[in-house]
Amino acid sequence: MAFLNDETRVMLEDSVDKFLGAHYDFHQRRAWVEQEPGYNREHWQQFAELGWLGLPFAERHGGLGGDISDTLGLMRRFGSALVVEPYMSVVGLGGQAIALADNQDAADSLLPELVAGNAMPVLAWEESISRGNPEHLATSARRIDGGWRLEGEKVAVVGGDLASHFVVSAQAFEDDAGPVVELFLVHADELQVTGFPTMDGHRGARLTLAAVDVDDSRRLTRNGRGAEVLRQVLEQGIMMMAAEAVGAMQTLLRRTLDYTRTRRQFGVPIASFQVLQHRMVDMYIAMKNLEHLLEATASRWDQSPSHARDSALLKAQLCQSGRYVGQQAVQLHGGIGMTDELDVGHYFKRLTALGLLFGDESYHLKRAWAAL
Amino acid sequence: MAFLNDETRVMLEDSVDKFLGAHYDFHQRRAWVEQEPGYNREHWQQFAELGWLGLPFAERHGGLGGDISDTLGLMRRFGSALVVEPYMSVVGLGGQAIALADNQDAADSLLPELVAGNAMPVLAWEESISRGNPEHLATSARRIDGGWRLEGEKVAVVGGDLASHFVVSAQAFEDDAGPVVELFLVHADELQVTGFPTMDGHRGARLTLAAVDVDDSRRLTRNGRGAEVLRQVLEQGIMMMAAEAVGAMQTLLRRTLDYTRTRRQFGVPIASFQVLQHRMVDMYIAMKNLEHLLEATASRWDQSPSHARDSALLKAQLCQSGRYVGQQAVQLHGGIGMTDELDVGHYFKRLTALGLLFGDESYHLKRAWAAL
Amino acid sequence: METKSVDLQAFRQEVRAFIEQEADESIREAGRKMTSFFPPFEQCMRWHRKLHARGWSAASWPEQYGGPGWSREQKRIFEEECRIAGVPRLLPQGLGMVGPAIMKFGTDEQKRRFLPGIASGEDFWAQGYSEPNAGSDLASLACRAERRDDHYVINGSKTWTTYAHHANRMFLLVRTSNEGKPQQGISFFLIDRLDRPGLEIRPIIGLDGFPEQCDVFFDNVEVPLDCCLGEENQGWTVAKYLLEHERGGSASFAATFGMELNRIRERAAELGDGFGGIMRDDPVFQQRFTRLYLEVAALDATESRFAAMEKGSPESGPMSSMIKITAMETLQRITELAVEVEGSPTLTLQLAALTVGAGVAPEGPEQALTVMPKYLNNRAATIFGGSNEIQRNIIAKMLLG
Amino acid sequence: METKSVDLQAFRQEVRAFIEQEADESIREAGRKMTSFFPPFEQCMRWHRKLHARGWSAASWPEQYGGPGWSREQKRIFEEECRIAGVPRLLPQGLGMVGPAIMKFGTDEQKRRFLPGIASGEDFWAQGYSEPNAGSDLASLACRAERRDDHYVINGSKTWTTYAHHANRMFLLVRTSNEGKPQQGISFFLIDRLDRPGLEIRPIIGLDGFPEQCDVFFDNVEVPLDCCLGEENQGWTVAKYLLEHERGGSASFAATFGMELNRIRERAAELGDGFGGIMRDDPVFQQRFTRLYLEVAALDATESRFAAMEKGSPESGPMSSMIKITAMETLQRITELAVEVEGSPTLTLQLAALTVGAGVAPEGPEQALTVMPKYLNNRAATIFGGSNEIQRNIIAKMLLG
Repeated sequence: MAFLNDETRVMLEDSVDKFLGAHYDFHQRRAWVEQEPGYNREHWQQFAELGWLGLPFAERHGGLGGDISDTLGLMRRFGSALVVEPYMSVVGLGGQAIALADNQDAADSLLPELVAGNAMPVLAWEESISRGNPEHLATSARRIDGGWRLEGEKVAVVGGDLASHFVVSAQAFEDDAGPVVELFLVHADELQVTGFPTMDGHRGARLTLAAVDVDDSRRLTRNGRGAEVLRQVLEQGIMMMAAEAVGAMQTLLRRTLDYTRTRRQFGVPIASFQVLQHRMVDMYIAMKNLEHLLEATASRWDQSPSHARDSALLKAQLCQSGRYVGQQAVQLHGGIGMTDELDVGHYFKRLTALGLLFGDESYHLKRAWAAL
Repeated sequence: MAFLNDETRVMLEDSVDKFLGAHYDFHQRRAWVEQEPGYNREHWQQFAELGWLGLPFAERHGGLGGDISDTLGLMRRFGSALVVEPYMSVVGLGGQAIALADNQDAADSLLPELVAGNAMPVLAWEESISRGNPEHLATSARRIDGGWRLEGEKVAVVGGDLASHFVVSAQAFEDDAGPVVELFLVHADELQVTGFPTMDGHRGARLTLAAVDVDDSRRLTRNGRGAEVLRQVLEQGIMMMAAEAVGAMQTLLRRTLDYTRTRRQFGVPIASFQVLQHRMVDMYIAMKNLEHLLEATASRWDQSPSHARDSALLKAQLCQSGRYVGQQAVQLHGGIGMTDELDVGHYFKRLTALGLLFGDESYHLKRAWAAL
Repeated sequence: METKSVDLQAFRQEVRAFIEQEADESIREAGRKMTSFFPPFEQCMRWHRKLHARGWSAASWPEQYGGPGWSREQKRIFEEECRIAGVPRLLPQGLGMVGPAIMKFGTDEQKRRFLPGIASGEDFWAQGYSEPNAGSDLASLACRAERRDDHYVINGSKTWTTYAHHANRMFLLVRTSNEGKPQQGISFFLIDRLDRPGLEIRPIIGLDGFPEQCDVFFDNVEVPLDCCLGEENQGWTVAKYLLEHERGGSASFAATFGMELNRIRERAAELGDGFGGIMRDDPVFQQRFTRLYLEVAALDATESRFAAMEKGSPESGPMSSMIKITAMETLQRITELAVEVEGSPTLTLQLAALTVGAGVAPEGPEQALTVMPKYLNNRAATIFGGSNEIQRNIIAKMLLG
Repeated sequence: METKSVDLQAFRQEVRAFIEQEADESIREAGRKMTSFFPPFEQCMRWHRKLHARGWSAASWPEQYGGPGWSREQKRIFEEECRIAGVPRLLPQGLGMVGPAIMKFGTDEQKRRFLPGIASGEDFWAQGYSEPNAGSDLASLACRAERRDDHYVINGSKTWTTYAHHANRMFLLVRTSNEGKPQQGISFFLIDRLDRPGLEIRPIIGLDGFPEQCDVFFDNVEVPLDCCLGEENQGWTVAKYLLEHERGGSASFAATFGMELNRIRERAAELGDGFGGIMRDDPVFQQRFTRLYLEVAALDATESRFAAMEKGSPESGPMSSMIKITAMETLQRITELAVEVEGSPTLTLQLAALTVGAGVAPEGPEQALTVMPKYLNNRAATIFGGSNEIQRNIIAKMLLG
């Protein structure tokens, strides 16, 4: 992988800070969220122009060839500004799945389109039985003449409402050896998409695949490598979520510090109450724990791309830290923290969603134990 | 069961308060603990004279016929004063096991001796594999001519160092139907007792039963009723422990409140720090939770003597409350709380021991789930 | 003894039959779709009026004001049957708060004017305590009323007034004097009409996307002098009485939480654990569930103790604070577990499906519908009604003297 | 690169061989029987002197004062091998605390007199900071020294001075002036002999039944004027430097805790769960264990970040407080889990079996021997060295400015 040179990296970070500072007002965000398509389409084009959509992809696909830490830097800033554009869904999950899979033709045709802001492939792996485990799925792919027939249902497809394509995981029955997990590429108009807004201002969908037939060119992985690709993509996804969470927590902590310094009760700023001070210290510690663990995980990811334990621990920490910081930010803001009008509640809800997506704390602690 | 009339009850409570107030100095206690037999033998005689040793037993055995709430009132006061005499071991466990078992002759001969302060029967049920579960044991009782041969090892026998008799649980092989749990009476000189002091100032023992032969008159239960008797005795024992813990926590909380009001740091009493105030509030809540749950459990015990769930929950609450109150009392006392010289550390250690005895929190939560 | 127990059995049957017959589908739907302390308004008030028609709306009121004259046992049975049937709890602002305050401090005229409408459900009272700059700190109230001839003029604002946008009446605390201690210049007002000029109500959208609380603004709002409950400047006494009445409450949190836990356990038996097994069989779930069950058992024991305690005894204040602390924290942990048990389907925002009577089917499992809004809304449980930090301060004061 | 990695391999072999040969059974026994931050004294100092004979005692000291001149990697390898072999950690008072302070603030004469004895292990220094009425609040120190002619006269007392009953030297903070801010009148003294008239040391028995801390009393104790490290009344500067040096430390808590966790997991594979199974297979145990494992992983990440951070940068103070908070609380939870895993055998009091060299076999399993004393002693982890409450105050100050 070609890493960004220092100059490009600084330019990138600069462009992100500038863009978000100039364009990402919380009150405008509420308007984008409430209208179709649930985000600002102009932003997406600007993301493309600024090169962000190509950040992790190879140069031959029009990308910048950045490494994971570049992506994490971006996600942290997105978390800070509560960015609602489906960057993780499209670039981090859908795009990465295609990039890591075995189908070069598909990658060559779709990734440049993604990078240009035209195609929005989204990963559809979760099912009502999976609860975080990508290898526990019921969607099936059965051989038909010259292709595959997909049947099943996918839930909680983040960004699914906006997708142009889906990368769908399925139990593929190829020979007598029993099914293996493979990935398939499906166009959004080939299956039934039930879209809905989610509580964190994003969009999601349920997909129904009732005898969706695709030809062999849509098969993205071979020899059961779908499971491995999913694992890698989700592990990267968890790092991206953690980075976003760190950014959100930084903002939340800052908001809480500012609010408690201004808000007065019993004649003094409430920041003068030791109990609240220590609460904010524990928020700080929770945030730092995730930040440091993410840093350590990302540095080891560079060295070896398989780290089931690290990523499971990271997600568990994300659940713990996100919950604590989110809940306490609301608590310390009091009533005003419970309103839709203040951004604090929206950060809290986003952290809640990040905790629930891709398996909860208990699931990941089990996964980590198994990998100790 | 004949309950105490109100007058007797008031007299009893009065006598306990008076005795402990007059005789139970913490520094003297340290001397008793460090010398043989590890408690004050004169106290034991006074306990007998004051009727305390007979409190729960029938009048025909020389007892007062008190009910569980009388015993709990006594135990609470014992907990408050950190009483080290083996009341729970002898009266609550050993004596109760004999009283609830099926062997009238044994009860008629031994209980009056216990009540008089002469005999000290102690219950030996725990084994290295049992971890709280009285039905998970390896000690065996096999039929020999006219009696039984006992083999096995008992550990953590509380008060075992001081016992005159042991009530020993064993897997009895009577017929072909497979073993059932029964209780047997063994004299202290019939088996090997390895006594030791425990970290809470009490005494314990490990018992080795290498082919201990007893005749049929020593069999205390029949038809596998040993398990049921054990259950009842341990459930009562858990209530007694909870009462003792409530008493200990009351004292600890009082000590902590007093200390923080006097101790100054940064020019003010440390009780003025809100973080410590809330910590003490949480100690209070933890104590009250146990106190209230004990009250509710005891009131239902009167109505029905089988309540596996209630007692499991009570023990789990004891573990939680005792740990929190004990740890925080030490923390809030700072360095001085870490010393042998101050009573605070001894209350903490006693609460630690009460938490560990008869199965820990995780065990009892499992037991409670199974009985929900 | 015999006769009495037969009576109670019969009473229970009577209650059950009444609920069976009178609680129609939309009332039950409102019960199912409760996502905060406060049930959906319209259906709840309709149920209130139905109960009133049967003489049962004001269960704990004295008979002279329209109470049914039930024994404690009967009240318990009535509550139990309502809980089991899942009908909405009646709103407490009138029946549990201002009503008892009027009984205790009101003039005969005030009692005559206001109590019947509360009992019948014709009126709904909003509670105006909090202000933008006085949350848990009532002593620093700024909303003020000045006497002018034969009326008061109110200026200022109130916030977190539940369902004010549905209310036709309002009780509130206003500053009527700046002399003496801050608490001494407060009066307790009863406002008989909310369509008075200068009075504006603006709903606040909550974390779940629905309005429940409101801001209320007073711009030279005129109210008659007889709107004062108790003496002028003595509103603190009324408020304190009412707070104690509210905090301890007669409602059993433990019983309600127990039902929530049952529901979670039932769902755990239906959902997988992600590894091919059933969640109910997962020992980690079991341990966490049982911990919460224990919390509820301890709360239940504390509530029993509190119920048996004399109101106004030295321990009853701290004990009611303890109940507020432990109940609200337990509630939050229960809602948290419920979210984790249902998992990612709870992320779907379902404003339409949550609206009673809209006839919109939920996306995903029906049982997951209310789980996330409950989690979000109940973050307020440790904030409103005196935050848990304030409750701990109260107990600390008692402990440290 | 090649050469260097070969060197490190060879270095590791060299360290391992040295430990293998020189760490005799009683030194290893002392390592096994550590029940607090401080290993058994005699064996630890003997190991210190053996290391010194090889030139390895002062691993992080500059070569000019007797350091071995190791790279960071070498130090890490050395520590790792020591940890794996289970030899006692060297006592920090000299090597990690007063030694570096002398290097930074000492006169040439002080360096010449004191540093060699610290490096060699000939001297042991006690630390006199805390006082009966000044625990975490050093500014209110009362132990005072007055200048009289050519010496100071010290009066007052110190407490929680670890191993003072074994020490021949002592560094302490004394008040030398009452002017200015309370912190300004404090001086940092080096006492070269503890057999001075008027100086009395009384061991304090701890919760585990052993003496580790001491009270030290000064009754007109005379010390020479040149005992002052740094300038008179500027002791706070020295103390602050030293505190930061101490708190962040170079020791990796995470690595040590990881070994403790491994030990617990091994034991869980040997012990039953009370229901016929093995504790290691109990998902409740696994979840709890993994939670702690995660805490240690996060601590490890924080320690790495801290190690790479410039000392004295604005975040390094709060970060060292964060490490103290999280490490000590994690340590306490680990000791708590260890107790529960071993269960009731940990209740046995085993003073004799815990005494290194006494040759007394433990009652019950060997692995359970140190578990309870560790739990008890480590209650102090959140008290001494600036309680966790104080550490949180420090971070709060940074956050709130």
